[in-house]
Amino acid sequence: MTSFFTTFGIWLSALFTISIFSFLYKDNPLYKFSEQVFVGLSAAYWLVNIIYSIMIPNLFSKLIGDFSGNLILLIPAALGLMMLMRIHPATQWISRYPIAIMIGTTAGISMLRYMKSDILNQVTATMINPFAASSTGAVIGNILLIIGTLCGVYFFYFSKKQEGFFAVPSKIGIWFLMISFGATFGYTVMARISLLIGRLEFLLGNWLHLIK
Amino acid sequence: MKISSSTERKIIYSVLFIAVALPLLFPIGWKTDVSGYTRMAYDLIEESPDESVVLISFDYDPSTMTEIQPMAEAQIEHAFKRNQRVIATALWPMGVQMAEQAFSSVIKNYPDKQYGIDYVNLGYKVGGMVTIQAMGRNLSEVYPADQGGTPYAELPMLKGINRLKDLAWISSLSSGTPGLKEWVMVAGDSYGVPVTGGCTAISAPGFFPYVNEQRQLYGLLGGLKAASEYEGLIDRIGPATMKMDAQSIAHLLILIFIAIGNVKAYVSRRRVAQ
Amino acid sequence: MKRSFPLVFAFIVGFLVLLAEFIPHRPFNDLISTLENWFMIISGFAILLGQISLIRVNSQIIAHKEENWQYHLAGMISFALMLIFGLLWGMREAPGLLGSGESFVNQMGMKPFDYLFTYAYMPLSATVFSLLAFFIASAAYRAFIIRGFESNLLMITAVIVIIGRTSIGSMLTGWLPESLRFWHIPNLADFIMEYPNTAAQRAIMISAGLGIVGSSLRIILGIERSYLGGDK
Amino acid sequence: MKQIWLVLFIIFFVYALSAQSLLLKDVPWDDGKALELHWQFPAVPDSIQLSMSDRMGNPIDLSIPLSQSGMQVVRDLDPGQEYQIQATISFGDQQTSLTASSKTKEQWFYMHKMAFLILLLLICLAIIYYITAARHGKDFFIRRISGLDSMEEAIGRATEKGKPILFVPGIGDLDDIQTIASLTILSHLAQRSAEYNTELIVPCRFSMVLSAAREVVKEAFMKAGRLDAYKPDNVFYLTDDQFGYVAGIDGIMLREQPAANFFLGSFYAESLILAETGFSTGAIQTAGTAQAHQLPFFVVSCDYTLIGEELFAASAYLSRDPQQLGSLKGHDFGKLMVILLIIAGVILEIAGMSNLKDFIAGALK
Repeated sequence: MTSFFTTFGIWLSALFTISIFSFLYKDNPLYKFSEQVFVGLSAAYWLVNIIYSIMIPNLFSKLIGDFSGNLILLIPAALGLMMLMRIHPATQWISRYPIAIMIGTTAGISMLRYMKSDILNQVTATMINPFAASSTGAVIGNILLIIGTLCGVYFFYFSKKQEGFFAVPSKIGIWFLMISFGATFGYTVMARISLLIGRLEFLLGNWLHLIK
Repeated sequence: MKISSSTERKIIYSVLFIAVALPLLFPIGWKTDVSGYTRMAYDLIEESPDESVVLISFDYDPSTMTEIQPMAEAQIEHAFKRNQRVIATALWPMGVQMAEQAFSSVIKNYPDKQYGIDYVNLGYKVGGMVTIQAMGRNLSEVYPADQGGTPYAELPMLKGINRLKDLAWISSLSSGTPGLKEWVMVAGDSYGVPVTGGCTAISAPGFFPYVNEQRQLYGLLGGLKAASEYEGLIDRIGPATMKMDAQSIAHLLILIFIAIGNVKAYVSRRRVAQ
Repeated sequence: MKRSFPLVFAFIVGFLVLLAEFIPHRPFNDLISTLENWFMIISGFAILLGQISLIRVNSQIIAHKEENWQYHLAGMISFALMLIFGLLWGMREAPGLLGSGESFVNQMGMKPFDYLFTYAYMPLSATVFSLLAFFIASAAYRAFIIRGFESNLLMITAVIVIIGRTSIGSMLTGWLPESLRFWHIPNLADFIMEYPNTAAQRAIMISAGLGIVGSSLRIILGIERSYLGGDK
Repeated sequence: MKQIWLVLFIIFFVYALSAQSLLLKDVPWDDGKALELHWQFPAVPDSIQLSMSDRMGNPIDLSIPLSQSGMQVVRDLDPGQEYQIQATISFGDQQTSLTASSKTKEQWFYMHKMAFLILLLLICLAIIYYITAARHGKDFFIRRISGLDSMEEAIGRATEKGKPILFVPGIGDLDDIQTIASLTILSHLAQRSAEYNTELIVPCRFSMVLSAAREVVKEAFMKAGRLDAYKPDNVFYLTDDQFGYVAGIDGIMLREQPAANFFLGSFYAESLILAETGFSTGAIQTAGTAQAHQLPFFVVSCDYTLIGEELFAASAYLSRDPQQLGSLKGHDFGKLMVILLIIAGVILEIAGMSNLKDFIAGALK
């Protein structure tokens, strides 16, 4: 037996689902209402989660459990409070310190990680002997991979006039980009359709019980 | 006959709605091929030793759960099948709820799996890449306790697991930033832990360069199709497989729309030329 | 003054992170480890800040009765409701100020916070993006017109991938003999993803990666300071 | 003959016996928290009993597989400490005990990151050099961005038809560099449209973007000497909401029927709706974003598309801002380096030498 609350919840979900879909007809009050409810719930969800998942375990519990041992945590706590000073224009400048620390850390780490993963490892992954592959398909593929990567990077090289001979690799680079955009296109279609299927399954199954 | 563009739109919307609804109501049961990327992800889990501790990071929210939730369930089930113990974490706050739902759905078939011994849900942490880097140094510093407040040291399965390097594999189920990219960069490339993962179909093409002989990423599950392939590999009739018929029909419909649109454009262009 | 000190902070922190990557010797690793934990806590506050300013913007709209203020009021009410539920009875395993709300759990099957999440947040969040399926269908009919070689290339690839990633692709060319397996549509789609797509995405990755290295460098050196906001 | 074999066999056996060893040594180029344990036995032992401890005698958990030889890394040790191992190995009923000891040492450099460091330094120095040079007035060449050709065409068409131009600066806030690049391009476009007396509509999603965009457009009109023609109401705030914003722009496109649309900046899922409506109104469309997922929709439904980095290049090209220009040249240096490295690497791989690849990957022994 399903309880009243479960049934009520499913009807509520269905109502919200349909209100959002009503945007397809045109922008209307029901859609606007649902959308603002979504914004409100989402903000509250973040807030509550930050409190229970970060503030309590990583800061307050540690300070309450062993204050003298965790004295150093008062520094990030103070920096955090300085961050909140951003709310008021007069105290906004105080928040520049925690922001600078956050941005500085992020900049350092992203610089290293992008350099390693997105540049160096991509370079070494392209340094392959195309003829070492087992099948003809893979040999052709590997050659395409090398040429495509080189021409693609060259397409984004802005310091050379792309005329005559120098226009050729750039042109090839665009072709590869276009093929890749085609693939992305296909995958995006796939993704959007999947999400729709998920919602229809809810409406037809959980709500209307039409799916066995 | 002249149809206004807004009517035209509404017709298209209705046709799509029906095309997706019908196969859901009357399933066909078509089979699909398994792609190499899915098999690679499967092999990583299959070949990891028994009893090893693994980590699945839930870096998505309900907006993409149709695509990603089946992957989560399939990977948890696969890990349970192989007797591996699963840590769930989340870089997105909503991921924690997703993890909870995934566990409770898989646990129905594995009633003897116990919380704390076979799986734990450590929950959400803010900070993305920086936080993963901190986990690589010391997990218990980042996660002093699990969701319910049980201290890290008191969870039996986490004994001997001090940092990411102690894990057999990490899977990030990701629908944006922070997510799989950050895991590849930090856990994979910086700490050398095998990373696999799943993502929405939209971001899949951008992740394929990581699947290379440098082993930055061990295979990839891209979208609902890959989730259904994975379900097939572990003999699970799951939520993804049941949706594939609708997916196929809808794809066909989109292609038909493109074709009609192009024919129409061609005809009108010729008319203008004349 | 108010600007130059933070810039020095950003420089020191960023430079330390870079040093620690290459120097195994103490004390760099411990320093960075501390920094990472601080970062997490400060980010927590930053998110709090984001939510607080959102509330402020909304309450201003309501207070000044700007256009559509009623909807914003509804949003704020749902915000308050969810927040109060969360604070009083907690979420999931975590108890709140008034304990875990057992009586609610008995009746509703879950805590009030989780109930709102499951039956209101989840359907809303999941539905918004499913709208795009309809938009794609309509755009497919009205805007995806092939014109010229490059967009042809794009559309042909798209069609192969769209068919190849379904059961229809498997059936359409499933009869091909072993020697022609390459032309089997799902295999063709896989080939495209594995080679030409990877090549192009790798090129994008490398050039975007260089961009990030550059902007990080500018931030650490204090050349790029727009993140501090305020006066120019 | 048999005897010779016997002698050889005995010599070999003795040698093999004497070859048994246990060696503990520091792992080179690390943070001093690990030791390498090497072992070599005459045969596969039946059992191995190991006890490892630090100088204070605190035991450390350790076990090695039963094999004739091998190496294992012992982690989680303290740097700069002396450690010792005592092993009792038994072959049948014969027992041998071995000891080894070593000290952990921490070094000042991770040797396997040498290539990483060198290449990172090269790129950073190049960027710093180019920015400094640009600031000192050196003008660098940047190739023409073909997507920008649309600008003249768009202004021409709009003037001819007497219809406005629509410029959408993306859905990102001011902290997004794509929005900044977009505003730079807007500045140029606004100036040209002021010169030709064409109306320019700029709907914004965030109040920060709005004030920046107003500033930019006003300045551009001033530069063109047409401040009188500047209408602040043409640059306006629409809504913060993602889909609401797009629905609003949709409405504008259908009502005003702009002759040209520019979608430049950061775009997400809504790109498709914009491009579709714009396409159906028959406007000349130019789009540009670094969001790779959205580019396909722009490419198929727009006349010109700025792909990825081209957006930033266009912004640097138009503004001649030394910082943007210098960075772009620095990145170009990086790209050239990548191209040359890949070509060299592939040639070496085909020739069967993988030194360069291993060096960059940090795997060179």
